[in-house]
Amino acid sequence: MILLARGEMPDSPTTASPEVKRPISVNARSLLLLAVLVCAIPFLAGSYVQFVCLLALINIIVTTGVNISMGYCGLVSVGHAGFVAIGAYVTTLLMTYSSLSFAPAMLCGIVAAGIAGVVIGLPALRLSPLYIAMVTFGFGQAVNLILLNWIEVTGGPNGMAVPVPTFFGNDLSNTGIFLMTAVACFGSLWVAFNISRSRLGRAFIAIRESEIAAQSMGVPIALYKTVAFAVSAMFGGLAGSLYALGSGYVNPDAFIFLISIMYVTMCVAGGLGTIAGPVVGAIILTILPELLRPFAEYKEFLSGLILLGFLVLMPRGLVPLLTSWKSRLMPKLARQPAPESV
Amino acid sequence: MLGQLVVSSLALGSIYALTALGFAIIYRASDVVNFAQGEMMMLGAMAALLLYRDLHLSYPVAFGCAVLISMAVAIVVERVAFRPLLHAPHFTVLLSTVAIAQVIRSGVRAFYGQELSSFPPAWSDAPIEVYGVRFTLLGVGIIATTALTLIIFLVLFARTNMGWAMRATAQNMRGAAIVGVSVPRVYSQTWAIAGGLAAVGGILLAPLIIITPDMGVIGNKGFIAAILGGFNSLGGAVMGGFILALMENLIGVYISSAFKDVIIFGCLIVVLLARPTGLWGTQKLKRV
Amino acid sequence: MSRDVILSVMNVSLSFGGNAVLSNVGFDVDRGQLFAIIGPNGAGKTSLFNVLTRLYVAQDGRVVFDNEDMSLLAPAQLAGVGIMRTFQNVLVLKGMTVLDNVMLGLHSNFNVSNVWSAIGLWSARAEERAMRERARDALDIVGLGSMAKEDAGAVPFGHLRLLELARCIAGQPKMILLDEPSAGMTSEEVDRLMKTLDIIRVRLNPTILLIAHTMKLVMQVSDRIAVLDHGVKISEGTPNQISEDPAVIEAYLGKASADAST
Amino acid sequence: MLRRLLLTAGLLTGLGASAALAADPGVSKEEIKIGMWSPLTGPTALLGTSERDAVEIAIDEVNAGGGVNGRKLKLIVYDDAGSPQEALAAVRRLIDQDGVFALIAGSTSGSTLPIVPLINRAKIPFVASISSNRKLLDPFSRYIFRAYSNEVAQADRVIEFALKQGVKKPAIVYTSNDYGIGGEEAVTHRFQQAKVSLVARERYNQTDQDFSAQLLRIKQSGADSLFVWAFAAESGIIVRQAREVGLTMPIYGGGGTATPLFPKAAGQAGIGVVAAYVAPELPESSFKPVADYREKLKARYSGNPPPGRPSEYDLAGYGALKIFAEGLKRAGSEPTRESFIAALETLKDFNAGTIFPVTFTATQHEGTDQSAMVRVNDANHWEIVKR
Repeated sequence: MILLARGEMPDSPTTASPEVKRPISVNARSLLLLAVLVCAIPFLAGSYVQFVCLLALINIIVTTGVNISMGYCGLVSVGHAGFVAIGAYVTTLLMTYSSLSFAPAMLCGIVAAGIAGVVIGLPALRLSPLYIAMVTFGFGQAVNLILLNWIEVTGGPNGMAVPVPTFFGNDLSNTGIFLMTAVACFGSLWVAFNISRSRLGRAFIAIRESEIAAQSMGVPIALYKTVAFAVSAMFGGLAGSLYALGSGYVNPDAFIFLISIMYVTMCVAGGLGTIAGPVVGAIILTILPELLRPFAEYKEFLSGLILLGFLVLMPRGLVPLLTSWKSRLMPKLARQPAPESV
Repeated sequence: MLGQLVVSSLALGSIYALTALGFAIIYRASDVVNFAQGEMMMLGAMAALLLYRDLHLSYPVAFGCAVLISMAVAIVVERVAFRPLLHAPHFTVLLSTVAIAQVIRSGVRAFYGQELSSFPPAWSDAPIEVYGVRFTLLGVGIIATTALTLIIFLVLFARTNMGWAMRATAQNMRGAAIVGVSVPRVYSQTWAIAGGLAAVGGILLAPLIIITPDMGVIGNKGFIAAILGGFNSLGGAVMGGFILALMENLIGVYISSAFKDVIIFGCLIVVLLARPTGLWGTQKLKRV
Repeated sequence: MSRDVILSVMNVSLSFGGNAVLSNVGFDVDRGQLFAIIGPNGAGKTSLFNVLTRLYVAQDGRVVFDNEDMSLLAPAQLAGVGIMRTFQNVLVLKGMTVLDNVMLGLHSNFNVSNVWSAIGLWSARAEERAMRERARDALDIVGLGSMAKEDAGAVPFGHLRLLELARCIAGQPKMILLDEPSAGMTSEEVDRLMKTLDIIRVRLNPTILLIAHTMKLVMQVSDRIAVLDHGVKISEGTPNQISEDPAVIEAYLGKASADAST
Repeated sequence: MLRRLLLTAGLLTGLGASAALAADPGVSKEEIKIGMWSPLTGPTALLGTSERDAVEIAIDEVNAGGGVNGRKLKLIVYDDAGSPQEALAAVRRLIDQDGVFALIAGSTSGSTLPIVPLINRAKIPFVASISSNRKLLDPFSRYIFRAYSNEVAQADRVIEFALKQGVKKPAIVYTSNDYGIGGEEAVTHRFQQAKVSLVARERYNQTDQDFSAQLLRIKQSGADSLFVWAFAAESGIIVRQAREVGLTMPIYGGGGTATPLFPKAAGQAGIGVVAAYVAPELPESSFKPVADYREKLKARYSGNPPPGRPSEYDLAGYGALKIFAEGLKRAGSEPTRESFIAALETLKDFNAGTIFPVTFTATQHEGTDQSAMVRVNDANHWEIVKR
């Protein structure tokens, strides 16, 4: 498990929060404990809870990716399920039709999604944010239609079964897939955290806030927008390949527009532009439908209301709200000198 | 054959044009892409169905009332989903229209149930053949009504005081406010007109297809037409509607009907790369 | 005596759809010099800056910086060759802390690639820490050291220009372009700005191009001044020469007072 | 805030640890738990809600008659809204959390095929009654039984009829969904057996509203007959637009076309259209079991059932539960999943009333290959075409 250096792991800056936001002093110990606990889930929980947790981890990877392009760089992506689909299908196709084992197949899935991210990013370089939304919207639809109609290769609407991944000969059990997903999820968060604390993250935020200022500080706008798209697409590809392995079956219905909107809802509800925001959003909005399952008639209605409610009432999302409450509720504690930052 | 394709694309083209126009006027006035445009069409069609088929009102009366209902809903949507987010980043508003679309769709489905119903056509749909090209009175009726609607809109937009205020706000919100234009009122008028256009499109579309809570998906076509034609040019958006319908027919027949949407998306990307503002759109100069 | 010229602007002309904004403006600036550009509103000062920073492309004329033709550079490459600028309408980035704003100024000074910093390689984190120190020094120079952790949105208006200044000097640039840094400042703040500029010139010895309206500031800190009026350079010289030059007075105060002063 | 992650993760593990590990889950002294997942929301909600109502009505009937060997049947239903991701989560919850004994009905093929690996791994019996896709039992799975004929059987019946009527150059229009694709494969396969090849194959996407392009290509191909494999609503539009474009040849439809909505959607253009139909009797027929079901459905909705109901999915769901109950009865007083499967495989021409009699053997789990045919009469209503 990746050990964080001792010291504070403050959230990256939130979007335009007027009042002072103390970084939350979360030391590595509690993070380590969390990691161990997540990895214990497959041994404690039944296959249903394990599958829901797996979905949550996969959604965290996607929302962390969406957060990089949308939360930091301000590039709206309402077609992210397209990247997830590419990751899932490329991995499945390679594992089925070629002798590649799951690891290289996953890698190709991630790279393919990244390439798609760059291609979709191209028009975005010269267009206003609204056009980017349109391009990503069109991209999501196009990927779904291609998967639906390229029957000879993708099996069309019936989809494809994913061959069981083998790890040095013996089959990779559900637990193995779960642990791999957990490692991938923590790895993604680690990379996202590093990006947010590095010049890459600052350049992204600069592009979002004012392209002219960013450019005059030496940030090549076109290149960094493409990087933002590619990175968030690769996160999507990684999540897609893990979804393929985890669920054992892929078909186009799992990557429709509604799913892209759900990813965005998770980011907005959790808190765009923070590290923990998309995580909290992904967990809540993966578990909520499961808890609401018995009265499902209203699920679509409820998820629409949730997105609208957050957008209008809490645009900055849960995490920034809780951090500001926390700093207001416990002024003494929050003011104690945090150890020198990482 | 080609003649038949062109003629048969006119009816659907005019419906795409109405939707695209609805997108374009909201975008021009407030830089917002209204993803709930399709759902407003669906509401218009549902209201007309209720009035015309169930309450047996005459077609024009049902048509008018349904348009008014949709305009009212559009004003409410503007008030709930758009006004509070006036100063929020673009994508927040865009997402709120998506959320509203989802709420409307699932709300109507919960109320309306699973039933799929057909809308009795106002004009006969018996095919007529002239010089080897077949069309129906229904098609002619749709094109005529669309033309009438566009003319009314043009008069409203160009000649009246409200139209002037809308154009002023589109150019520069603060400038318009300074000279006394009540910008919030302009926004609700703009959304009301967009709602009205959507309703007209929805009601004209209804006899061609089956009315379900999910028929709002046609809004996506209007969206693509608006991008193709040029989002901030009203004439462009209307033209975009007809071009898209024609392209769908041509690609559908001569290339492949299954992949026609994918090919159209490809053309869209090429158009955006060549002219980032669509065929007739104009670039807003960004001042440093 | 041979002049160590770092920047030479040779008859630059710029016009927007017919109306001429700049017409063959030319001047040379020595290394380490504070060169002010003044003139009434609409004289084309900011447009000149935008040409120098490649935001506008001049119709003709050449600009050579550190004997390298500027027309080869894209706007984003200027920071790399050591040219930083501030903006008339202060482009400080909300959503980032004050310290992060300044570290953005150091963007081109990083040499560990983004890939390693994304993975969290030790060398990348060490460089991040070093850069953090340089940013803190820059903040201390402008006196905003205590606000490092604050969000840029919370910085009072008066200090925003100082923050932009800190952002420029953090990377020890060769040349800084200051676009009306004293606009909207009280006289104490102007004094503080002058002191800060002196410290910067002593510590970093950058070449500075300054656009300003505050005559007190211009006359005291500038080594040389050029005066623009309606896009034409009507005069250039030391602060004393400029203050007596009738052409300058006429441009500023109108015909009558120019005669009165001779 | 990361501490909050700690709490939510802890909650999850606690939830999971309670999964009971009984010998054969779902069977207790007084009840047997049955699991079902289907589209109760979304565009295909008509299928899901029809099946759920039918299965619940059948269960009430069985429980009223004393249940099966003294045990009441208890149904647990989850909505999958037509999404495979939801379906996977729902079925895992049924097997793992609710510990159901067996599964029934299922969802559309799109949300049923992904569940097959799960069913095989959990070794849990499943009596399917919505998905008509051939791949559900190809490759064969001893845990899955289908209560009515699959798409291949439906296609055969219609094509035999068309061949008898002298069809030489058929064309097909079909949706790019699991139903359409399956239909196209079955139709092409059956025609090849009869040495007849399709002159035009036109596929469309569910978001399409206008079919003039596809229909014009078919007109050009000189086809002498048109097969439509789409759900009722779209079939109606296609048939009407076909007449508009000047196609006057006979039109045949798959099982999805034969619902009350088609005649309304097609209008006059629909008259004479022949389609495959999965049940022996139409939902509005006076045949006793169907009429009884209609009354029970009216009672369930206190007088006015939802429009378009009962549909043939009602009949299929009712029949499937009757087959399920019969299998349980034959499995004796201490049913296990294995004994239940063996009992189902002893069913021979078992008549569940609303659907064709089913026969299962150890190697054949397709309940029947019989399928009826219906034609739109001059009064614009479906009527059964007698053999």
